[in-house]
Amino acid sequence: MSVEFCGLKLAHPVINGSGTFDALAARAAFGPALDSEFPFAAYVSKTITLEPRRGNPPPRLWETPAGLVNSIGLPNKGLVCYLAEDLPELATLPVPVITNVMGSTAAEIAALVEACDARAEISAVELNVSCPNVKTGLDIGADPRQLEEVLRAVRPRTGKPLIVKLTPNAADVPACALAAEAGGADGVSLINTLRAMALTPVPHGGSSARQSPRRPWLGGGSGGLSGPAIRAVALAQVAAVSARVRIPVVGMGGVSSAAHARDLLDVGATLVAVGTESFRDPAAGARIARDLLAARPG
Amino acid sequence: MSVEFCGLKLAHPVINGSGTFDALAARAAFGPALDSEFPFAAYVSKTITLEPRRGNPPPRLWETPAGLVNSIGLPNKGLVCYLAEDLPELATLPVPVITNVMGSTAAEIAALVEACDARAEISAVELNVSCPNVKTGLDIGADPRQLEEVLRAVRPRTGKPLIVKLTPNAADVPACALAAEAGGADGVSLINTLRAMALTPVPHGGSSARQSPRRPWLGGGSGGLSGPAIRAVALAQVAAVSARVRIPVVGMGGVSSAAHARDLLDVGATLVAVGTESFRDPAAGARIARDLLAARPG
Amino acid sequence: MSDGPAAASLGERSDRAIAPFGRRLLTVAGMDELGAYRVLRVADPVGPRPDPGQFAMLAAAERWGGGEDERPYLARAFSIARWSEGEAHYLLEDVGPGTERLCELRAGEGLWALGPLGRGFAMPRERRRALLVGGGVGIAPLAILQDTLSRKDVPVRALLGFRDAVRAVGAALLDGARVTTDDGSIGAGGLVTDLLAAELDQDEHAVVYACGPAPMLEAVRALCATRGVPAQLALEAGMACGFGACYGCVVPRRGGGYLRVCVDGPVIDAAELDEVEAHAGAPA
Amino acid sequence: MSDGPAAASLGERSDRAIAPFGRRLLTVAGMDELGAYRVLRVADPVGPRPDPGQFAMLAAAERWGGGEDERPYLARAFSIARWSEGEAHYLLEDVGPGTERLCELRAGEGLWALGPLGRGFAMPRERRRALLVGGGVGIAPLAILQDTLSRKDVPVRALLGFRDAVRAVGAALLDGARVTTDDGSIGAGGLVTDLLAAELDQDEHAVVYACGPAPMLEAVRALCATRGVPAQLALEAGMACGFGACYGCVVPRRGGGYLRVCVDGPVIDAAELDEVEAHAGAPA
Ligand SMILES: Cc1cc2nc3c(=O)[nH]c(=O)nc-3n(C[C@H](O)[C@H](O)[C@H](O)COP(=O)(O)OP(=O)(O)OC[C@H]3O[C@@H](n4cnc5c(N)ncnc54)[C@H](O)[C@@H]3O)c2cc1C
Ligand SMILES: Cc1cc2nc3c(=O)[nH]c(=O)nc-3n(C[C@H](O)[C@H](O)[C@H](O)COP(=O)(O)OP(=O)(O)OC[C@H]3O[C@@H](n4cnc5c(N)ncnc54)[C@H](O)[C@@H]3O)c2cc1C
Ligand SMILES: Cc1cc2nc3c(=O)[nH]c(=O)nc-3n(C[C@H](O)[C@H](O)[C@H](O)COP(=O)(O)O)c2cc1C
Ligand SMILES: Cc1cc2nc3c(=O)[nH]c(=O)nc-3n(C[C@H](O)[C@H](O)[C@H](O)COP(=O)(O)O)c2cc1C
Ligand code: FES
Ligand code: FES
Repeated sequence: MSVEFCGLKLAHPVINGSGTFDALAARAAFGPALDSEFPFAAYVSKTITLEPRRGNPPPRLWETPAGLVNSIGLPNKGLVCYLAEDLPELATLPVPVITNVMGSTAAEIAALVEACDARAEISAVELNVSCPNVKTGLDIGADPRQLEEVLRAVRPRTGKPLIVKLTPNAADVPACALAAEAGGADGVSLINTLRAMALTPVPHGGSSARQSPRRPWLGGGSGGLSGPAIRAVALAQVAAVSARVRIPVVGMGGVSSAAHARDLLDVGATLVAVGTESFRDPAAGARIARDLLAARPG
Repeated sequence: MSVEFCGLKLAHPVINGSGTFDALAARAAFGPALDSEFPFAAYVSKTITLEPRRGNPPPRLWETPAGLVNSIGLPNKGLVCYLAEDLPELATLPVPVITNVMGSTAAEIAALVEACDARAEISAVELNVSCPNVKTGLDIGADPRQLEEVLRAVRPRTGKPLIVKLTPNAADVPACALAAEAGGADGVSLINTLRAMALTPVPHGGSSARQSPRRPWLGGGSGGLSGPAIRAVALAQVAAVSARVRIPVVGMGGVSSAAHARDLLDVGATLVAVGTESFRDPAAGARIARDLLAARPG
Repeated sequence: MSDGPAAASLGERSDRAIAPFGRRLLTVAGMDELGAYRVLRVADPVGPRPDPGQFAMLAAAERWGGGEDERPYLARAFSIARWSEGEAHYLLEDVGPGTERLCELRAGEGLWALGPLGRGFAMPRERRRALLVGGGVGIAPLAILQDTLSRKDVPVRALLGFRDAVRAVGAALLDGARVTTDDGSIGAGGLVTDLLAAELDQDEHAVVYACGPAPMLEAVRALCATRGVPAQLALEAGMACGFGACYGCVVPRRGGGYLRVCVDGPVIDAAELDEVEAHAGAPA
Repeated sequence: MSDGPAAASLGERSDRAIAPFGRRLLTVAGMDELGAYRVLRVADPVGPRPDPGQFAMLAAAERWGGGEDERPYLARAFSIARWSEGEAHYLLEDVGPGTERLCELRAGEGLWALGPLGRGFAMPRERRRALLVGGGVGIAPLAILQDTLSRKDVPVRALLGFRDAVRAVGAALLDGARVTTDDGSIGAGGLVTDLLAAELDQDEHAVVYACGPAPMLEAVRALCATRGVPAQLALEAGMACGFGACYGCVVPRRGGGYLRVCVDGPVIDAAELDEVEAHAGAPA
């Protein structure tokens, strides 16, 4: 069931969601088996920014009914260290590497994309446009016009496949996808996490009211919801986007079994990404790909 | 713990979400106990439109992890029959009646509001602005400018409290809340359901792949997600809106216990609405109000 | 609208059993095996005597959720199969995460219950013969109906169809039932509607009560319609609430609009339907 | 960054036990009561011998979810308290929906496990005396550490603090432990750090291994820092994955940035921390 995606030939349609699988940490934890049983058909890096980021203060996690709110804050070494230290190691993985980058201006994004373009180890670039516009505070990717402008400025900087990771926190996600396509994107991926928050928890059995007013639980103040809780929202957005754009779509959001992956493929996605489910089982991607294959019609 | 909301004096801060509790059907099912143990401090009607609506074809429900996707399609008798048949009966409830209305144009909404204004049995009017704009297809409530215009046209038609039920499917929900306030709204309520969908289910134990391609499960094609799955999203939106507007806020989304209600009150809501949890227990509102009271500080 | 005329046309049943307000925590008295099915016995000291055909919304008190696809979340609807002072019986078939969890319940465990809900079967006028037509787990409400009719000395004949022998064991829930199985392993073989046709040939004054998979209900409806035989059909539908709150459980009604199965039914007069909607039956 | 210098400074432990890739379905061998705690025994034929201080991510195979607030969803982290060919022991305290569910497991039931994970305790250089300081359920990793040190004939002294008598029963997990309780019901009373101070007065060449609530760990860190005693602290943190994927389990590191408790720890050299973060300890 090998698939072609933006010119990349992949062994199967299951990849990882950016920021949900650290292949280098996994190699240290699981040894050579990580490479011999690598669960994804391509590896998407966590989001890389121009400057290093420490990420948000803890706590960074909040468990919800069938979901997870995270406020990680995109910690990363910054472009230079990523390209110098991590990329050579990632290049030894048995699958193509897709590097996910984020910038808060077109110029920043262009610089990131250009730097990736210069590296043969990178097979494709994914733009995380869920980045707040410094002026409006809204995600760059939430405004179709703004998004198309950014793409027009960035597209010429690389011949590698350019995938836009759309934000779900928009009034009209298909319009954003069309803007990305018009701006020259080779593919779109969705959904990213839904804006969410949590307050300091209620002691087991006890009542919260006694300690109110209460502070936000997450060190970052608010965060993003992922996991099965958002599965039906993801399916709706992936279906709506796939119906409008001609470029291939990477569908994700709450996928924890082949049936959920099948749903996304059936509404038009070319690839499926697994995120939070990998936390429950690092081999989830392999299990899902295997079950998809086993259930393949014919 | 009686509360004042837009001039209404309520026994406690728990009301129902529009369309999630049919008081007349409940009276038939539970008899006089419904009135003597009425679970809400005010009763919000399901959404009423100018013309009668049959609603969407079945299936209308899809259960998700800790949530429900519904595609009911706002069935209702239409304004005239509602005012003639239902309102007199609703007026005998032991609590104030808030009538929720929806129109697809400012003129339609104005007509609905004016008709409600003429009826003493109605204590307040809630505008459901999650209605697709006939031209753009986007929710009227998703565009701040459009929303403010609508409010300016509608506001003069009634002296009763006017509550705007915001749509969560917007890029900037606080901006929409501010627009409603600027347009003259006395309060805002949120969140409504998140756009979602489902495909024809996988037979128990079996694999979906064999029957694909598959049709949407819901007769209406897509629907809206509610329940605990959206709790953390609701808390984030209610907190963000409460921080920006001066008018009172009705918070809802996944409330199934007093602790969840407490969370919404602690981030700034004046009232809390219970929706899907009432399906699991029609007396949920009373339980939540009781537990809130019991846990009240001091 | 769903809650207008329908309510009227079934008016003679409006003096129905009323549910206590709010779900109540009950204790499982026992769980018995019955072929492919389970019989769940629940101690219910406060609930009123239900009308035959009424149902309850049930959910395990502990760990309701975390099953396949992280479900169940909502309560599930089940016909009351039998009732004796303070104890209700339900017939369960494991078809998904909710029924699977309920089938695992053991004596002493907790159960949330709301009910009795909905409109049950109307008693036949002038003691006409009652033909009870059931398919699969849909036989459940016919058991309590048979109990009631027999107490009223109404002549009853039960005709039950099952997919296979292990399911046909469920027929023991009713007295003196004629049984057929799709695979012919037990009884006449073939469809239960064939048995019904034969019975109606004998006695065209009989009245029909049916519950089962949608295709069976539709066949019964069509047969009775052509023969002018009054029929009451106990429908099913996906339900979120069971008491008219969510408007999720609808089936198309004759003449347009929809009926809410939970409040306008689950027992619907066949005359109210053009046909039985594909989702409106019991698990096949 | 979290995965640079830290890895280096704990380098001499990099030949650590490696987990099989992917979670594996194991069978519960038994569940024993130990005062306020439970000891979960799990048959683990394939897992390698863990290093003392390593942990595993555990989730019940059936009905993981549907508890309080419809949780748990993610697996939970637990120190490996003991290991003998093919059987791992865990010490559990019920503090929420996940531990509550795990405490309900019975012999024969299924358990998902991933591990052993993380970096364990480094062995003391030149057989210096080892002081094992534990608080509450945090004593778990000290048990397997004591087993290992004893095998290596390293002199060991365990100092354990508990909130009350019913928790102090847990001290039986270690041999010859000195016990104190906050409420003074058992042992000296007062803080375990008082016992530690007394021991260090006797022997300033001892090395310290500690696991427990954050305030205890911070007190141990501060005490050892002032006395120049090397200390290894087994930290805790809310974890989504346990293998470095989510970046959720961080604690601030000395000199800026964060450490991932799951891969840079859970055992962290006290010298790496300015202080022990408030969330970084065991349930108090
Ligand atoms: C009035 C009434 C009386 C009933 N009486 C009985 C009885 O006496 N005995 C009995 O065994 N059953 C009875 N049922 C049927 C019973 O309620 C269902 O079998 C039960 O709800 C199934 O739940 P589940 O979780 O086990 O299966 P589900 O997984 O919910 O699947 C059941 C059906 O629902 C659909 N479905 C699948 N997934 C979903 C989803 N995610 N969301 C929504 N729908 C889905 C599919 O059509 C599937 O076949 C009755 C139903 C009604 C309405
Ligand atoms: C390396 C390591 C080793 C451990 N070893 C052991 C051990 O040997 N024995 C043992 O009993 N425990 C051990 N723990 C602690 C154990 O993992 C936790 O007690 C467990 O995860 C609690 O889960 P719960 O669902 O029972 O409780 P939760 O409800 O998850 O509550 C536990 C704590 O998490 C926070 N919390 C509350 N609600 C939420 C929420 N919704 N989302 C996120 N956080 C929340 C609160 O601070 C609460 O006190 C260890 C932890 C780590 C990291
Ligand atoms: C802990 C965590 C970290 C994430 N980090 C990133 C990131 O760095 N960049 C990005 O584009 N998306 C990030 N995501 C979003 C995921 O890639 C994915 O879009 C989302 O989680 C939905 O998929 P899921 O429900 O399968 O997890 C992160 C998600 C989680 C849970
Ligand atoms: C079955 C169903 C029907 C609904 N109908 C309406 C409606 O008619 N008008 C409206 O404004 N909101 C409607 N809602 C939205 C709810 O009022 C509420 O905003 C939403 O369900 C979130 O709250 P909850 O998670 O507590 O259910 C409906 C929700 C459900 C589940
Ligand atoms: S089940 Fe909710 S209205 Fe019938
Ligand atoms: S728990 Fe996920 S990185 Fe540590």
